[in-house]
Amino acid sequence: MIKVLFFARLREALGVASEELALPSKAHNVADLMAHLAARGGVWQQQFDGCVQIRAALNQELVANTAAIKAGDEIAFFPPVTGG
Amino acid sequence: MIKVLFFARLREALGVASEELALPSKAHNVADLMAHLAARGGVWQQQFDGCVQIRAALNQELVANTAAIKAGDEIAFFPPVTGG
Amino acid sequence: MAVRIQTQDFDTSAEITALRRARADIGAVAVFIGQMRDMNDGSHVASMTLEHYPGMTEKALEGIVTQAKTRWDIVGALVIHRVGELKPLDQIVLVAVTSTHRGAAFAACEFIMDYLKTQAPFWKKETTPQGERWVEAKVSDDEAKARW
Amino acid sequence: MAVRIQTQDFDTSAEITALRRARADIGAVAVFIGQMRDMNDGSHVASMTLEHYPGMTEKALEGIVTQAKTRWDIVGALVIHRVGELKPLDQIVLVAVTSTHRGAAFAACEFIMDYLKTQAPFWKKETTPQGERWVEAKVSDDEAKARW
Repeated sequence: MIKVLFFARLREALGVASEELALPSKAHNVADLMAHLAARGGVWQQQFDGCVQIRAALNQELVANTAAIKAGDEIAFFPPVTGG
Repeated sequence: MIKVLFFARLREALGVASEELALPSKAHNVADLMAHLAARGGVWQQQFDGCVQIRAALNQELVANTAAIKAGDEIAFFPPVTGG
Repeated sequence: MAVRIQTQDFDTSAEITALRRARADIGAVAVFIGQMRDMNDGSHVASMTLEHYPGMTEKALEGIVTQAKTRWDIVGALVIHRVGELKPLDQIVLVAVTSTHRGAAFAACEFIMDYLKTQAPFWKKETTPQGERWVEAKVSDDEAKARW
Repeated sequence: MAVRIQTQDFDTSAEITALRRARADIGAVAVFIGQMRDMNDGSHVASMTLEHYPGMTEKALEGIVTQAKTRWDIVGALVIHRVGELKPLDQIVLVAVTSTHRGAAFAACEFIMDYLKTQAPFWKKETTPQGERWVEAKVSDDEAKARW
């Protein structure tokens, strides 16, 4: 299983804050997971088809989409940050 | 008349904080006034002979030694500043 | 070193006093306070909600402070960032850095702010006369970070 | 804009609040606090006396603040410098600058400090175990000013 979190605009668009799911068999890295989510269609496709700027964190560290993922990981997706 | 002020290390070395004196006839600028003071000999010569770093202010603005002076001016001499 | 995420306001004098901890080797304290403006991108802003990613936020800020400590000779650093609902004039963020000399304190304080702006997981949602909107990230913040 | 020379201590929070004057167009406050160290140039320092040139000091600081306001888009600035006898841990100087965005506030605050260090007529005399001594001006301060 992996834990996937969504924040801010993305959380609102998807209507989901977090979910636990089995690591998809073809999802070796963050980009694969994003493709998996986009394949759900609808708002998922709209948000994860590459047109919307999305940042990813793996186990609470900012990572590039090429970062490898494995069972037990916490992966978060969110828009560019705007704190401070 | 001009007013001449001395601060910090210089004030202590000379034993004088301020004095009023007639503008020396040959004192057209700050450097001339320093030469006039050095000519007093003793501690005055030691402080104003050019070996000790001295800054000058004319009417409360930092100036170069080439700044022209005239009767009524307030001229201050002091070491490099060390505030903050 | 300390990082705090909180909903309540902070008192700058008290925080600085605590950060200094009566250390007489500290000669310089550089401080930044971000406060909420009532205008952004041409619209009046009535209020703002700050969302964050609990857990990652603290890690990200601690990582930024550790980087600052590696790069400059500083004694201590404090970051306080508020979350939840804020109004114009409210304080949002405090960054304070202590050091022996001022150059390191200034540089580390500005570095922490520039990194916080682009690396720490906070998101602002504004309430304007036209409704609610998420604040867009600014290119100028990426540029500010890229300087270091 | 305000410049104050005083013997008494200052409260940073209160000074910042007064400087902001409830202006909701201010998004950034950059602050520097200089405090007295108990060591300088390898000697323990028990106390320090700050002398200044009344009249010129205020003019010099106001001139520096005016320059900062010309060079950066800032809303307000405050400089408080203490004179008289100070002990280690005492606060010496406060510089606070407000602006819409943080870049201008940081730059103007550091600029004011660098200029103050080399242009404002203050002199420090320290009491050490070896007796009293006037603090020597630092080349690094001239270099810091030359950057701007």
